[in-house]
Amino acid sequence: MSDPILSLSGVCTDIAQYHILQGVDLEVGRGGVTMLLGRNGVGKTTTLRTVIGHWQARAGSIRFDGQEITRMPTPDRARAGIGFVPEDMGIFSGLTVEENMTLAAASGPLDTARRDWLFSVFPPLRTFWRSAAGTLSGGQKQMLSIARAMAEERRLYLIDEPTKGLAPAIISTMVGALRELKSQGASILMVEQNFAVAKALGDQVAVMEDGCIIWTGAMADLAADAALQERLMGLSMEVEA
Amino acid sequence: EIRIAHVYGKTGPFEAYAKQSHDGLMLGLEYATDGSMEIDGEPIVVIEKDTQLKPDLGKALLAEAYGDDDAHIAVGPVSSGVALAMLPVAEEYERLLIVEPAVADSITGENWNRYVFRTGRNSSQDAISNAVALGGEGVTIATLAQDYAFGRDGIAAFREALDGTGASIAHEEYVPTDTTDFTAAAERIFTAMKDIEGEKRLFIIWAGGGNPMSKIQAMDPSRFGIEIATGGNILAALTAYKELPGMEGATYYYYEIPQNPVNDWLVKEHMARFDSPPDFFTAGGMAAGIAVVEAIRKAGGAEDTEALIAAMEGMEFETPKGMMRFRPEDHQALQSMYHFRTEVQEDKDYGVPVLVREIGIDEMDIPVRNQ
Amino acid sequence: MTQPLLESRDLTVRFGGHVAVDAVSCAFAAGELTAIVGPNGAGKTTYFNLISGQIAASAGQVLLRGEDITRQSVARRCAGGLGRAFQLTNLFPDLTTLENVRLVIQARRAKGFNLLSMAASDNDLRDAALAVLERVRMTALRDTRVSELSHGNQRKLEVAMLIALDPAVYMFDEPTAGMSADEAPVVLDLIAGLKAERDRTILLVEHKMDVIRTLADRIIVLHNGALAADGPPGEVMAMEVVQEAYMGKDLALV
Amino acid sequence: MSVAPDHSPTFARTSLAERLSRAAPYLLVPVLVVLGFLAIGAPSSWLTLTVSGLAMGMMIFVMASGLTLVFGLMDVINFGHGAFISVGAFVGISVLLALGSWTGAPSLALNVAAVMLAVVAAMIVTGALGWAFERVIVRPVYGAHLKQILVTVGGLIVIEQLIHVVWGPDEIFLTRPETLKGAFTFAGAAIEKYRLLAVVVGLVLFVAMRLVFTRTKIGLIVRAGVQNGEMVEALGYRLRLVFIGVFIAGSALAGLGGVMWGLYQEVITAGMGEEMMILVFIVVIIGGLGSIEGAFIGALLVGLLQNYIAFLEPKLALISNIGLMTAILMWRPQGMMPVVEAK
Amino acid sequence: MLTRLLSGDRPRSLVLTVILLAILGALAFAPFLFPGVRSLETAARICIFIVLVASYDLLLGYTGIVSFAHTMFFGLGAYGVALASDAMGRGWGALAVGTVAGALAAAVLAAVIGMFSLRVRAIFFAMITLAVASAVAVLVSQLSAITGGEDGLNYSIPRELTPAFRLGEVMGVRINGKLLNYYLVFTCCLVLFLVLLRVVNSPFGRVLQAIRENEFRAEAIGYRVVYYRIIATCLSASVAALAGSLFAIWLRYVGPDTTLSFTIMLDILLMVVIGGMGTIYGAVIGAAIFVLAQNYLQTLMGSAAEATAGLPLVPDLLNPDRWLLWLGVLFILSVYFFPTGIVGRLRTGR
Ligand SMILES: Nc1ncnc2c1ncn2[C@@H]1O[C@H](COP(=O)(O)OP(=O)(O)OP(=O)(O)O)[C@@H](O)[C@H]1O
Ligand SMILES: Nc1ncnc2c1ncn2[C@@H]1O[C@H](COP(=O)(O)OP(=O)(O)OP(=O)(O)O)[C@@H](O)[C@H]1O
Ligand SMILES: [Mg+2]
Ligand SMILES: [Mg+2]
Repeated sequence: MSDPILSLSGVCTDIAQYHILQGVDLEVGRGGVTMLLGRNGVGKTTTLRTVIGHWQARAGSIRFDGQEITRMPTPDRARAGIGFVPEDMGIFSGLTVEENMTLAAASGPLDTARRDWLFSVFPPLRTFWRSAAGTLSGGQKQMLSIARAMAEERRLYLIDEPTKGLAPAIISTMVGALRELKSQGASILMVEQNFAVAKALGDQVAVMEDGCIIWTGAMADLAADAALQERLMGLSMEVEA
Repeated sequence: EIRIAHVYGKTGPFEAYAKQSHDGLMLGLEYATDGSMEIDGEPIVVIEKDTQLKPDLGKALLAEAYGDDDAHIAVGPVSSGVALAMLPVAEEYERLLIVEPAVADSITGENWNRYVFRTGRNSSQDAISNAVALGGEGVTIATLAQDYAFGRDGIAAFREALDGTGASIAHEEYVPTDTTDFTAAAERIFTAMKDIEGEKRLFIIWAGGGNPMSKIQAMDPSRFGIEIATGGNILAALTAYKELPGMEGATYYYYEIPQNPVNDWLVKEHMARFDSPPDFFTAGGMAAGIAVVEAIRKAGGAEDTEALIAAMEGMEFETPKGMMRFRPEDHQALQSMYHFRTEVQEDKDYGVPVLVREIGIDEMDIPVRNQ
Repeated sequence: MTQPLLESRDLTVRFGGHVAVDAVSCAFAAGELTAIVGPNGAGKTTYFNLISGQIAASAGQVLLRGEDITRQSVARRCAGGLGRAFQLTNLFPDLTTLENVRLVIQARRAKGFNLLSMAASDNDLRDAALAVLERVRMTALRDTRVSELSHGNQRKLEVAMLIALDPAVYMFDEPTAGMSADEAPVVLDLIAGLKAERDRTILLVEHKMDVIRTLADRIIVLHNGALAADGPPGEVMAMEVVQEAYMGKDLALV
Repeated sequence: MSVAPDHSPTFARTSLAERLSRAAPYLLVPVLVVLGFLAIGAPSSWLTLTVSGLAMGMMIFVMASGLTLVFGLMDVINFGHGAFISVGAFVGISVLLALGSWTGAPSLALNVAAVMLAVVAAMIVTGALGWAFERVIVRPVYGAHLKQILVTVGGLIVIEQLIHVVWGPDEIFLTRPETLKGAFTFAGAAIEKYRLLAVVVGLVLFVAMRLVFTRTKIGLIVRAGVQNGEMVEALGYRLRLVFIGVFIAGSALAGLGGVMWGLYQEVITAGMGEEMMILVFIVVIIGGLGSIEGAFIGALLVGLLQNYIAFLEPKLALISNIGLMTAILMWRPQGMMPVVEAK
Repeated sequence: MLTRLLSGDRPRSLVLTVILLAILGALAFAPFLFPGVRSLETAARICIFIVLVASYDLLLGYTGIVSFAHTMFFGLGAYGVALASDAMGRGWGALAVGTVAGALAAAVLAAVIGMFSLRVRAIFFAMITLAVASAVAVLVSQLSAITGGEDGLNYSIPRELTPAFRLGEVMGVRINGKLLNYYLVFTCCLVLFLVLLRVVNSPFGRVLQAIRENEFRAEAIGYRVVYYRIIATCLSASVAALAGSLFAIWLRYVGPDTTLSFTIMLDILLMVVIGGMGTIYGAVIGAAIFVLAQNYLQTLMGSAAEATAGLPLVPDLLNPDRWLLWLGVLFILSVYFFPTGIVGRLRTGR
C-alpha cells in the first residue's frame, strides 16, 4: 500500500506479565476503512489501545502520518488527529450528554453544524442532551461514544465494535455516517464482529489470531470466499443471500 | 548511683511544656547539689522516657523504669490522664512517683496512694487562689469553662472557695472543649448579667488553645459593665493578655514575681543558657528536682522507699516559688500563689502580670480529698 | 387458560418527566421463549430492571406465579426464580472465573450465612461450578481473573452465571453482543437447549434478527416505552411499525 | 444518507414539588435564619448570632473550598489539607509578625496590605507544597481511597513535624492588625470587625470559583478524568497537568484558609488544621461532592446552626454538626447538590 | 488437622510461614525469651492488636467497608470491663460481665449504625463513622462521673492476675499473676484469631468478598447485601470489643487516649495495610511490626542519632523527639513499597 496513514510494524505489547501482541504488522490506507477481524481474545482491542497509547508497545514501531508516535503520550496522539471509540464505550456517566460532547471538542467549543449533523445520525442525543450519560440505554451510550469521537474532525478513527447493542435502523444510519466521514477523507480502523457491517463498510481487512495478523487483503476477496472465512474465523459467514 | 526516671510526654501536642519541665528538673538537681549532680557521693543518673502522652505507654514505661531500670524515684508526667494511669504502678512496685506538673485533683485525691507526691499545683489551688483574688463584697461573677471534668471541677472548687468572700455567682457557662466561636456563650452570659447591679466579672478557666478571652473582649463586655478575669498562663499565651490591661486574677508563676534566691538563680541561669526567661513548667520541674534531692538527703539514701516517705511527709523545701511543704495527709505540696494585674509594658509584646499580692499557703484552704 | 408464570400489569416507570416504560401489560407462560425487540432506548433493559427489581416501579405490578412481587427486593426475587444476565458486563472483576460461578451456585443453595464451615472444602459447589463452565467452553479459563478476560469472554461468563443460577425465568439482555462469529453459536445453542427443556421461561432481548427468527416463539415490541406489538415472529416482523422504527431501510445489514 | 427514525419518548412536565425540591438547598439558609429568630426572640442577640454565624460560615467555607476541589472533584481524600491549613497559618503569621510596623499602625490600608502579603506568601508556599505532595504522595494512589487516607495522613504527620522543626514546638500567639481588632456595635449587637473581612473574602472567593468553573472546561475535565482518565487523554487533554493544577489550587486555598483562621484564633499550632478536618469534610459532604454552591451553603448552615444551638441549648452544640450531616444525608444521600456522584 | 485449624487458608509462601511461626513462637514464650517488664508489655500489646487488626481486616479487607469507628468498639469492650470492675468490685464475675456486656453493646451499636448508614455511599459512611466515633469520645469525656472523663479509670482485677500473686520460679523467670494474665491474653487472642480466620474462609466470607467486588451483582444473584454487611459489621465490632476487654484486663486502666483516640484508629489502618488487606495473616505481621516500631523506634533513633552525631542535619532528623516524623514516612513508604501489603508481596514473590 502506498503511503498508509497508520502503520504498525512488529508491535509487541505486554499486559502485566502476559505477552498479548506478538509482532503486529498492519497498515491502514489513507482515506480507507480497514477492518480488524478475529475471534474473541485474539488481541484486537489491545491493538487499538496500543495505537492510542493506553498500552505501551514493548517493541516495534507505530507511525501515524509519517510521524513516529510509539512513545508519544496519549493526549498528543489524540491531538495529532486520532479519534477513539473504546470497546467499553468510555462514557463519562456522571456528566450529561452535552458535557460529554463539550469535552469531546477538545480544541474549542463544539461546532453547531457538526452537532446538528450528529443529531441527525443519532437522534437520541438530541432528546437526552441534558440527561446524565449514565442513565442512557446501552445502545444510546454506544451512539454517544461514537458521536464523541466524531465531535471534531480527525484524520484517523479507531473504532472498537461500534455496532454491538445498536438496533438495525441505527446501524444503517451509522454506516452511512461513517461512509460520509470517509468521503471527507478520513481513514478508519475498525474492529467489528458483525460481518454484514464489516462487508458493507470495509475496504481492507486484517484478520488476527493469537496476537498476530494472519491475513490481510481486500474486503471483497474475503467476502466472496467462504472457505477462507472458515479458515480464518472458525466458520463461514453466510455469503450474500 | 541514684537513678531518677523522668517519665513524661516528650513528643506530642505538649512538646513545649515537656521541654520546660525537663530543663527545670535538671536545673533543680543541679541547683540542689551545687552543680555536682551527686548526693552524698552518689552520682545521680536521670533516665528519660517518652510517654507520647499515651496513658498505656506511660504505664508501661513507668513499670519499665522501676522494674527493668530499677529507678529509685520517678518524676512526671505532663498530662493528668497519663498520671492517673501511672499511679497504681508506683504502688505495685512500692517506689516513689513525684507528679509534676499534671494538675488533676484526683491524683492527690481519690486515686492517690501513699507512694505518690506532687510538687505541681492542683486544680483546687488554682481555683481557690483565683477566688481569693477576685472575690469581695458585692461582686457578681459569671464563669466560663470547658465542658469536661477539668473545667467543671475547677469551677466547683472556685465556687466553693468563693463562699464567704461575699461574692456570688450569677451564671455558669460550659462550652465544648473544642469551641472556637464564643459568640453564643458570650451572648448568654451578657443576657444573664446585663440587669445585675454592681461590680461584675466574668471568670474564665480555659486549658489549651482557642483562647476565648480576646474573642469575648472583642464583643465589648464593658457595654454591660463586665470585666474579664482569668488565671495566669505560660509566657507565650500572655500575648492575648495585652488586649486586657488591668485584668486581675491569680497565677502560679511568672518569672519576675517571686523574690527569692532560688528564683534569682533560675532566672539568671535560664537566661544565660536558653536566652529566654523560665516559664511555668521550668519552675515546676525545678521544684521537683529540688524535692528529690532534699528527700534523699533527709532519708540518707534512695534505696529505702519507706524512709523516703517518712522524710517527705511534712518536708519543707525551697523552690523558685518560695517554700513548699508536702502535706502529710495527701502528699500535695502546698505553695504560694500570686494575685496579679495585667500591665502593658514598653519592651514586652505581651501583657505582663504584675504582682498585686502573694497569696500565702495559709490563706488557701485546700481541701484534702484522698479519704 | 392456565396462570402465566410471570406477568406485568400496567408496569410503568418515570424518570423525572420521562416515561421510560409506559403501562406495559404482558404475560409469559412457562416454557415459552419471548424475544423483546425495539429501538435503542425503547425501554427493554428498563423493563427487565423493573421485573428483576433493580428499579422500583412508579406504577403497576409484577406478578410471579400469581404472587405480587412488586415491592420485593432484588435478592428475594432472585431467590423466587427470576434470573438475569446484564447487557453491560457486570461481574466480580478481581475473582477468578470459577469463583464467580461458584458464588452463584452457593447463593442458589443458600449457603451464604454459613459462618463456620470451610468454603474451600465444599466440593459439591466446586464441581457444579466446573460443570457450568464446561457448558460454555470456558474450563480453560477457570483460574483467570475476570478483569483479565477479553470482552467476548466476559460476555460468555455473564451467560454462564445466569445458567449457574438456573432460575425459572431466564432474562437475557443481548447475550451475544460482542461475541465473535464462532462463539455466539455456543451461547445460542445453550439457549436453544434451555428452550428445548420446555420448563424454562426465557425472555431475550436481541437486535440480531436471524437469532430471533430461529429462537423466538413469540415477539413483543417495545416502542417509546409502550407495548407496540405482540405476537408470533412472522406476523410481528411484517408489521409496519417494526419495519419503520426498528429495522430501518437498509435491510442488508441485519 | 438515511436518517434514523427518532424514538420520541414522552416527557411529562416536571411537577411543582419537583422544582421546589431542586431549589430547596438555597432556601435552607433563609429558613434557618427565620427559625432562629422565632426561637431566640431577643432581636439584638439574634442579630449578633446571625451575623457572626454567617461570618464563621464564610471562614469555614474558605478552608473547605480547597477541599471541594481536591476531595469533591478529584476524589482524593486528602487529610494533608489540614497540614496545608497549618502551614498557611504559620507562613502567613510569620509574614505578619515580620511586618509588625504595618500591622501595628492604625491604618486600614496598611493593615489590609499586610494581610494580603501574608495571604500571598502563604498561598505560594502551600501551593508549592501541594505540588510536591501531589507528585510524591498522591500520584500513585489516585482512585484508591484507603491508600489515600494512609499516605495523606502520613504526609500530614510529616508536615506537622516539619513545622515543629522549622518554627519550634511552641504554639505562637499573635494579635490581629490594629484596625481589625474590636467590634462594631449596632442595634445592641456587637459584630467583630474581623468577621466582616472574612465575609468579604468568602464572597469574593465564592464568586471567583464559580466563574472559573462556569467559564472553563476544567471542572468537566477533572470530573471525567476521575471516572475514566484514559478516555480523557484519548480526547486530547493533558490530564496530569490539569490534576496537578487543581491540586495546587486546592492546597493554596487551604493556605488562604489557614491565614484567615490563624488570624481569627490568634494562636497557631501545628495541629490547628488537623483539628478542623472533620468539620471541613462535613461541609464538603453535606454540600454534595464537587459543588461549590453546596459547600458554600453547607458552611453557612454549619456556622449558623452552631451559634443558634450554642445559644439555645449549649449541651447540644456538640452534636449540631453531626446532627446536621445526618439529617442532610437522610434527606439527600448524596449531599445537597452533588456535582460528582460519591462512590 | 492443622489445615482445619487454619481453615484451609495456609500462608502460601515459605517465607511467610517462617515469619508467622517465628512470631507465634516469640509470643508464646515471650516471658522466657525476653524477660523484663517492657518486653512482656510489648508482647501483650502485639497479641491484642493482632486480634483488633484482624477484626478490622474482616471489615475493610474482606467487606470493603471503611469505618473509622473501630476504636469505638474497642473502647466499648475496654470500658465494659472497667465499669463492671468499678461497679461490682474486683472479681472474675466483673470481668465476665464486663466482657460480655461490652461485646453485646458493640454488636448492637454496630447494627444500629449499620442500619442507619450502610445505605449511604462508602465514603460518606466512613465520614459518618468518623463523626460518630468522635462524638462518642466526647461523650465519654463529658460523662466523667461514670467514665472518669479524660483521666480515665483505674480499677482492680482479680489478684490471681496481678504481680502480687506469686507462684514460684521457672527457668529464672518469676511465675506470678502477671504471667498468668499474659497467658490469658495470649490464649484468648489465639482463639479469636483462628475464629476470624475461619469466618473469612467460610461461605459467608466468600460472599463478603463478592460484595466488596460488586455489590450490585451480589444482590442480583440473590445475596441480601445489607444483611451481610450488617452481620460483618457486628461481628467485627464484637471481636474488637473482646480485644478491648483483654486490653482492659491487661492494663488495669482505661482512658479515652488508650482506647478511643483517632490516632489508634489510624494505627490500626496502617497495620492492616502494611500487613496486607484481605489476608488476615497480614494482621499478625502488621501488628507485630508496628507495635515494635512504636515501642522501640525511639530507642533505635536515639542510638542512630548518637552514631551520626558528627554529621550535619542528620542527627537532628534522627532526634528521638522526631520519631513521629519517621512514623509519617513509614505511612507513606508502606503504601509505596507494599501496595498489596507484606503478605501480598511475599505471596506473589514480587
Ligand atoms: N487487563 C488485562 N490483563 C491481563 N490480560 C488481559 C487484559 N486485558 C486483556 N487481556 C488478555 O489479552 C488478550 C487479548 O485481549 P483483547 O481484549 O485485545 O481481545 P479482543 O481481540 O479484543 O477480544 P474480544 O473480541 O473478546 O473483545 C485476551 O486473552 C485477554 O485475556
Ligand atoms: N436511571 C435512569 N434515569 C433516567 N433515565 C433512564 C434511566 N434508566 C433508563 N433511562 C432511560 O430510559 C430509556 C430506556 O432505556 P433502556 O435502557 O431500557 O433502553 P433499551 O430498550 O434497553 O435500549 P438498548 O437497546 O439501547 O439497550 C432510555 O431513554 C434511558 O435514557
Ligand atoms: Mg475486544
Ligand atoms: Mg438495553
